[in-house]
Amino acid sequence: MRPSPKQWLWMYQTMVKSRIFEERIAAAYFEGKSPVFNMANGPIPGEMHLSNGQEPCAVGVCAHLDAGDFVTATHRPHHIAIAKGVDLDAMAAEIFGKATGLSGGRGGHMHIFDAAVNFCCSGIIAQGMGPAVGAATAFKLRNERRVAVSFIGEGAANQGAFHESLNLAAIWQAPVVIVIEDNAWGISVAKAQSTAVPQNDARAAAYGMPGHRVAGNDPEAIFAVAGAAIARARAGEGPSLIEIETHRLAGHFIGDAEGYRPKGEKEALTDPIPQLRAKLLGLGILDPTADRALTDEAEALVDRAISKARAAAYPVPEQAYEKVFA
Amino acid sequence: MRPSPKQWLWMYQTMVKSRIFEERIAAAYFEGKSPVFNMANGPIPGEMHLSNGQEPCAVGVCAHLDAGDFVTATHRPHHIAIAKGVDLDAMAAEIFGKATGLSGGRGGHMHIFDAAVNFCCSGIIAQGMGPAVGAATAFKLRNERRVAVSFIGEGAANQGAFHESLNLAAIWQAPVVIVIEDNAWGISVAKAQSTAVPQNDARAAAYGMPGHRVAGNDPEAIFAVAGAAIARARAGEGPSLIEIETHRLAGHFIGDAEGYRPKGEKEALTDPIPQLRAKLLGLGILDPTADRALTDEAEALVDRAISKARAAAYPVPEQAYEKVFA
Amino acid sequence: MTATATILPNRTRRNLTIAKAMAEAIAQEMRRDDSVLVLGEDIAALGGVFGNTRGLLDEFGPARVRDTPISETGFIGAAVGMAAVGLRPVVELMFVDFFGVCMDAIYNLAAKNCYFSGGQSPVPLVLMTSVGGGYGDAGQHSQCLYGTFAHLPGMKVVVPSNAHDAKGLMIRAIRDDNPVIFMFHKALQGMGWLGTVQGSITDVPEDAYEIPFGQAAICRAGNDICIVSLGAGVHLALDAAQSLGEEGIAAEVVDLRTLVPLDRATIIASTAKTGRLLVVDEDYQSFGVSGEIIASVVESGVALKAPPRRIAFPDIPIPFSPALEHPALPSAAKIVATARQIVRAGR
Amino acid sequence: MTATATILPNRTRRNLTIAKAMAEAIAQEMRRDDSVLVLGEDIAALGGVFGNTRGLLDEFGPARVRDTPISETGFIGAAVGMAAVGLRPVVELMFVDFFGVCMDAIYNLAAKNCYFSGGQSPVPLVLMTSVGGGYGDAGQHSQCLYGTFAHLPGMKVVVPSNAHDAKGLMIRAIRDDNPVIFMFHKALQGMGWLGTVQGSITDVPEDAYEIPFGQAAICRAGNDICIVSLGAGVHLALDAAQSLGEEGIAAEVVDLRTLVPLDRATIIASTAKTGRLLVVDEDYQSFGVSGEIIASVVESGVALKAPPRRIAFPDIPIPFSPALEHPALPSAAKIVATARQIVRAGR
Ligand SMILES: Cc1ncc(C[n+]2csc(CCOP(=O)(O)OP(=O)(O)O)c2C)c(N)n1
Ligand SMILES: Cc1ncc(C[n+]2csc(CCOP(=O)(O)OP(=O)(O)O)c2C)c(N)n1
Ligand SMILES: [Mg+2]
Ligand SMILES: [Mg+2]
Repeated sequence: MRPSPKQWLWMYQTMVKSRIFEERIAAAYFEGKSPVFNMANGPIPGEMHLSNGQEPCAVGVCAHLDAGDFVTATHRPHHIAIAKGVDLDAMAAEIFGKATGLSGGRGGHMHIFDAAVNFCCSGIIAQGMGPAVGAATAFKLRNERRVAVSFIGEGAANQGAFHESLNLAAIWQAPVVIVIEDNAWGISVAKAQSTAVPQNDARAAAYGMPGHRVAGNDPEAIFAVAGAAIARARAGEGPSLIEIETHRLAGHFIGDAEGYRPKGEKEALTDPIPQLRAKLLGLGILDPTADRALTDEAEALVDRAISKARAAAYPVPEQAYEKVFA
Repeated sequence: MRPSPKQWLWMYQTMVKSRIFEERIAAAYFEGKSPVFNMANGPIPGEMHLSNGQEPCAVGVCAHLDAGDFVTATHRPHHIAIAKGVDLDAMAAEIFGKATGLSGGRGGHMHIFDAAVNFCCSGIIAQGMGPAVGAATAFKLRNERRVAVSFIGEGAANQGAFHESLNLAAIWQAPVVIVIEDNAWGISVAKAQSTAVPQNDARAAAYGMPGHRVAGNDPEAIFAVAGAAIARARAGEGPSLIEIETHRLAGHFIGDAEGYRPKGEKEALTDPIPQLRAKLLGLGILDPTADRALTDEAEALVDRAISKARAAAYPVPEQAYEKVFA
Repeated sequence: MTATATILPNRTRRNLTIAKAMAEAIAQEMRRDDSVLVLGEDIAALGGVFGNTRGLLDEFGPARVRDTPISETGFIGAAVGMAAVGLRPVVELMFVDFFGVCMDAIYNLAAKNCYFSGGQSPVPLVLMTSVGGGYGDAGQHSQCLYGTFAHLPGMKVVVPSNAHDAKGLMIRAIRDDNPVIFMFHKALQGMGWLGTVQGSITDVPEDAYEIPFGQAAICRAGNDICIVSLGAGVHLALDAAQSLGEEGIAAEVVDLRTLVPLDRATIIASTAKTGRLLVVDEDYQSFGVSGEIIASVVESGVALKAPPRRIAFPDIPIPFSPALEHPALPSAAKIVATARQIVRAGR
Repeated sequence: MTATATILPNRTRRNLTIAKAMAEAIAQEMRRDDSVLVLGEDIAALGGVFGNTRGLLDEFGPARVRDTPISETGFIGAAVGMAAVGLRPVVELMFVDFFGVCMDAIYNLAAKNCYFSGGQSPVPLVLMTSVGGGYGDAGQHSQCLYGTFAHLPGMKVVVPSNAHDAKGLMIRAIRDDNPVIFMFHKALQGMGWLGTVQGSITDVPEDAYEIPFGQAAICRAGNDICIVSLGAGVHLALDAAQSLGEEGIAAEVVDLRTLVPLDRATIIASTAKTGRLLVVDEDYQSFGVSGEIIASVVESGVALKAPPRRIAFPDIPIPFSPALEHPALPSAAKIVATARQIVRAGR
């Protein structure tokens, strides 16, 4: 399975859009945080986990999904949210804590929910896995052809929920795909230090399900492997586990000095966006003019989202008490 | 590795002792519970999980352990406790809720602790796995040749703690052996219904550790496989996972009518004690006189324990407030 | 005598246990609404260790009545995902004591997704779980943990004391668009093997009916002291009130029925009327239900004739031996003695 | 101004943050006692997300300062096993909010093994965990959950408000043969990137010293109202007391320092002296710390001039937006306003 030109362009533009979005978020995040970096200050407080470098995982998988499919993401959700089609304006507003945000400012960057496209995420490691299995089981129960995908980091593969959810997915033969974004680090702990096997696809056998490893942070390979697993799930043939090698180009969160990272390691990482651009230019799927246009369009959408978010009103304090219950 | 005649006799007698112990416990358990079976009544209230049929697991493993080795058992602990050398008198007294019990009556049947022989157990599925890994890690840290063994049921192999503990054991290369007593049932749920793989030894690969399956509830095979795994751990070569096929001859707990169990299944199970007796008689390791003597001795020990327990005083109410903290 | 007495309908009585009332409520809702399903350990063929799902497998089949592996985090998490896409799972956590292996899925996921999503993703989920000791099951199978759940926002907490309420509260819980923790007390469940407090077996109407959340029941009226309790404690309080009545002390007994929402108005009114308050709680004493009720009353400023008191489980793990456990539990005798002291102190 | 003022030694001051004081306490105990070791996520090379294990890896090496996988149930369970065979693990749960994935290992294992074993197997284990919000980290990274831990028996619960206490309480915790939950508030930690309440940075003696558990500190004396708080709330209370003082109201500020054991005697004495009580708690309001303190005081029967009050976090998940979060948090302004009302009401 290879992306069609249209899919290629969507994948590329979505990666660009995600990157620009995060650049804008990062810039806004630093506002009010100098000379002293204090997370509490500025228009975007709290932790901020960027996904630069990991965009291939999001687009390679989400290229096979539509709004009805259910996705759970992690504390590092932007690239996936954007690829899943989450409303960009409302997401930006949420990250800025505004009343117009997806959740009226209640959730913020680690709690992006867009029910219209069945997207959610969580700040707790591996928490989304159970819900993905459950949503998939519901689809199966109702004979719908929808699937669920749960994105997690490689660090999450050592959390108990990983085991319980995969076992459940397997015995229920739920149409769910678990995608591990292996960026080699869980905060400051290297994968080899935390994980008893070099590759987590090996763990699929513990649940009698197919496991795949995709090397090279390569959108094309991700597209192919994810496409097959999702098609399999959609056809009622059961769950799969995919581990994707990817890169954390920024630190764990903004402000992470990454002193724990071996010298040179980070510098050796390649940025997947220029890489894909070169590839598509080479394949003739993209030309510089189209690239400019796609990029400009992405930039315009992001800039609109950010400026609307900035301009929007904050919620009033009383709204904190709403939506605790439905 | 095969048991020496002495080991064979120890294994056989320990199985017999455990069986007689549980027969006495079961008899006492029913006292005061008729005509109406009410768990709250009689000299032994609460749930009572018997291990008849599972004795081979306990003796085949514990034959390789001494008092310094650390064992964690489950809600079904008697056979393992006895094989590990837990003080029988104090254990009986604990089960009867007496002041002379191992824990002064605070723990009861699901909380048998004997620090003198490094034995403990728990009513929470898979809870003992982390402690076993930790104790083993401590031994390694201090360059002691002690090992830890965690017994669990096959149902526990789907609990998150299973995954986390095995991964930890592997990355820390802890001298620990995980022993799964696969009696095919977790209360009323059959293994095939709850577990995505037919055999849990397959899951060892998810932690890069050796996995073994022992069929037939066979003390000799258990002895061999456990012996090798324990020797390996003791030699500093790391953890292993063993799944043993065994049989739950009684229900999940006393009072379980087992209506969920397929007809004939239970009747087809063989009792490992007569089986082993026949084998040892055949091998000439045992003769009827020795058998009588061994059995009588076991019976005498059990009867002493039970009568001492019955005769002992209950704790006074104030003692409930002691030992919350050290 | 109990809450039901006030609403006894004009028809032949039909006495049910709480277990049967719960199973009936679930079955009725499953018939009415295809999206209701049941998950948990041993809830299918066995019908639930505590009987509250008996008969459901036969009627609704294994797709809607699902035995799970011993994977509480997995299946409660899955239930939240089911709820997110339109199902209404009723999930069993066999003993509340096991909450520790799956609390994240309960308090940080089920209870918060509605808020985190700004109301986009409500979580209609019932988590039913057994509570309580007194039958020698020791410290990992006898806790109540009412306060543990009531303290954390985003979930409703229900504790029925009798079959009538259990049915109406269960139906209300299933229809509620929010996570509801339905805590049923083993001593009231009507499983012979656990013994059963007779007062929990009550007349239960056949039809489906709801009991609203946040409305405590006044099970017995009285002017001398307000005794507030929940679950099994209600029956101890009623027994005590009976004895107290014989010595001329008229106790009012309030059955909270739900902890979240908490019907502070009824508690305060009853305390205001009587001028005296005694809370009976089988959960651990400190930092829990009993403290909250006392604080809620005194911060309201009602005039008290004597300091409020509480009888709760002491701050110790629950011991196995009946010789240790029974004296530590609340009892009618303790309630009588304490109520008497309060009434004497506040004359 | 703070607790330390009362014990300022006769030597040059050495101001430390709580993070540094904790790391120093752990290092001193590790030097003294080979059996002490540290486990947790990101506590080795990174020195702890909140800085409280900084320097330990370099001095003690990876065998005694162990980064763990994201397996809280596994490594807390492992720590209990280590403790059972003679080690004294200091374990970090990075944010208290994560307790849900590992509470069984904490409350049903670490906290109960001593009891279940009849004292044969004590569990000398420190679980240090960050608490508190106010910096926009939303509902799964900002909770306090003081009440959640204090409610369940078998563990001691420590909440320091300043570096001096943090060091002495940590040394005491490591030497204690029981599980101690050491809850450090992010706003007091002294990590620049979280901001730092200046009052938490205090003079800290070089030598190892213990602060006993169960002894609240009177940080400021006063005769008009007793304000009880803990952790970051103490500094709000001190600021409020300052303002109240300027308008002629003398507030006494009590810093609980430990919740389990709880120094009820000091709270009751201070309330008896002032006749008025205000509890300030950043944990959820209902069924938690604030209710317990109020109940403990009123059941003691002390005479109050006005109903006790509390300022706590409302019963809602912690919202992300500062526009929602800040107004919901306790503040000095709220304390001043409420204290003023109490004093006026109870004249
Ligand atoms: C249960 C739980 N434990 C710990 C954390 C703290 N934490 C947040 S992100 C993170 C590392 C996650 O690593 P990984 O899964 O590889 O994802 P990545 O950050 O690399 O995308 C940790 C430990 C958490 N959020 N939840
Ligand atoms: C965390 C947890 N979940 C559920 C239970 C209830 N429970 C007790 S025993 C049991 C079945 C255990 O099955 P298995 O592990 O196979 O052990 P067996 O009883 O067969 O020896 C269950 C579900 C429990 N004690 N702890
Ligand atoms: Mg990672
Ligand atoms: Mg089993």
